[in-house]
Amino acid sequence: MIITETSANGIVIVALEGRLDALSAPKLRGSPPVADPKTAVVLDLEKVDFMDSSGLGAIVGAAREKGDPACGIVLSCMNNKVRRTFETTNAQRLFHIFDDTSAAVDFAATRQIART
Amino acid sequence: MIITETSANGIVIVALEGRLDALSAPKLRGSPPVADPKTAVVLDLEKVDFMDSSGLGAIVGAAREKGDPACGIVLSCMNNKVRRTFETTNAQRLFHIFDDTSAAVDFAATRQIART
Amino acid sequence: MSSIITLTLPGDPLFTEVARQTTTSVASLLTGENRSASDETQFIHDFELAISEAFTNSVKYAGEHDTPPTVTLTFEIEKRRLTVSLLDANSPFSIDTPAPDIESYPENGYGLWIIRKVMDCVTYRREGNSNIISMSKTL
Amino acid sequence: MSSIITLTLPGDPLFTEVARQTTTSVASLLTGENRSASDETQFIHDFELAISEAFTNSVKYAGEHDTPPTVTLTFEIEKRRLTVSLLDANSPFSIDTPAPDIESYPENGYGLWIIRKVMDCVTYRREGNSNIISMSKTL
Ligand SMILES: Nc1ncnc2c1ncn2[C@@H]1O[C@H](COP(=O)(O)OP(=O)(O)O)[C@@H](O)[C@H]1O
Ligand SMILES: Nc1ncnc2c1ncn2[C@@H]1O[C@H](COP(=O)(O)OP(=O)(O)O)[C@@H](O)[C@H]1O
Repeated sequence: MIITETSANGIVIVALEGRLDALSAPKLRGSPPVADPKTAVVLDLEKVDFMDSSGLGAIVGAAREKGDPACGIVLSCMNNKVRRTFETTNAQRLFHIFDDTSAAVDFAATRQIART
Repeated sequence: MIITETSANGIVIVALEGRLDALSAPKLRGSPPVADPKTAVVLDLEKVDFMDSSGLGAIVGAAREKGDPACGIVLSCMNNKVRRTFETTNAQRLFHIFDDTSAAVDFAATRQIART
Repeated sequence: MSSIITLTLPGDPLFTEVARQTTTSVASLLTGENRSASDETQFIHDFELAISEAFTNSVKYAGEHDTPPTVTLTFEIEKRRLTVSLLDANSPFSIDTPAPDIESYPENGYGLWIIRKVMDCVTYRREGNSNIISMSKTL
Repeated sequence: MSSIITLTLPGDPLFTEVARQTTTSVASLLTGENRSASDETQFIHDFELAISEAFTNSVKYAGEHDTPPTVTLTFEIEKRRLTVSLLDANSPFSIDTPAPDIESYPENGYGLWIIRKVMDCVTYRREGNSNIISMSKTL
């Protein structure tokens, strides 16, 4: 899996590419913006070819450790395969999910301002 | 494998898509323009994902039965995978090979006029 | 008559991708007979997901052994139905896990739940020192 | 230490694609360590081609039997080298086939020649009633 970090409007965007499974989940979990409880992150899932419960667990677990879980990790560009893993576990209920990354960034930025 | 037949300048273009192997070679071999010894054909190989010796044998065998083998089947748009199968057997020497289909059609049309 | 395929892999997460890709190519053999493309895609993907979960578990719970562990996958194709069984030499376990308590943001405990959700039928049996989990679905 | 994977398939051309895709995913495990992308692609493709030829032969020359024939592929990964062996129960044969006489536009007789051309090393042995052809190549 390739993890690319950029930022927009003061929000870190973490874009994932490839397979998010038991082999790669620890890499995501340990990436600084995901691991840091104080950083709000937009996770761009568009190029995730495959995600199983190890990948899901990494995202959910990282969110739990953020100050405000539902806004600490905001999801964008979920494809059908990724959506299936979220929906079979109801985990989509835990997140704000956007079809495009810029809408996700706008949302995360507004929330961050509201909190400060 | 999907076989699509069109024509241009009186030449039949047979475009292949998918895998050309032992399972699909008989289908190509039996397709009317390829099987008919009197029809000159441009074989567009761009979308062949995979070709082994069963596919190669079908093309070479069909060419042999054409009046003028080297002009009876003209090849276009060979990708690297297909090229490898031709080159390991030297079969590329038997054919006129073009990078684009319209050049292949022009060549085949000229040859056909020369013969009539 | 059914067709049987077996695949034996080292019990190492490096080989999960081989398990998934072989599963994908076997599941693809059932497609192409006038089903909708999206049903077919879902069928293939659900097997890819279930086998990824089951293989990951076999590797994760292998414990300590003298010989390196292996996992054997058996595929059985009967008309429109595919059954994939995984055999490992781990301790026995139960497949009747509870639904994940999602509101507590759990990091684990999703695997068997997902398998049961995306497959039509999941069974478990113990044979000698082996676990065999069988997952089947009809296209 | 080497890793071993085995895959047993019905001896039917329908399963050639499973043989090829499993081969592709196993060969991919050797890539990604600073080789050029085109060398890696060629390595994977050469195995896909060689295994397609060998599997097709195992199926084509299976002859008549009481039980449906099977073909077993064994993959051995040692650092940068992959060896794939195919085992079938056919009559013995020789892998030292002549180069195809291309000018006569032959329809057959390319398979073993291609295998020898695209692999580094090809061996044949007879074990009991089985043929084992082994093909290896280093990336
Ligand atoms: N192949 C296996 N071998 C041994 N134990 C297993 C196996 N698969 C599952 N288990 C047991 O079942 C439990 C539930 O598995 P699962 O639902 O996949 O969640 P998780 O692996 O995240 O705990 C595991 O914690 C483990 O104790
Ligand atoms: N797996 C096999 N079992 C039995 N005979 C085989 C096998 N593979 C190859 N052969 C023999 O070797 C010959 C050469 O094979 P090959 O080079 O692939 O060309 P072709 O199959 O087109 O004749 C075959 O004609 C066959 O007699």
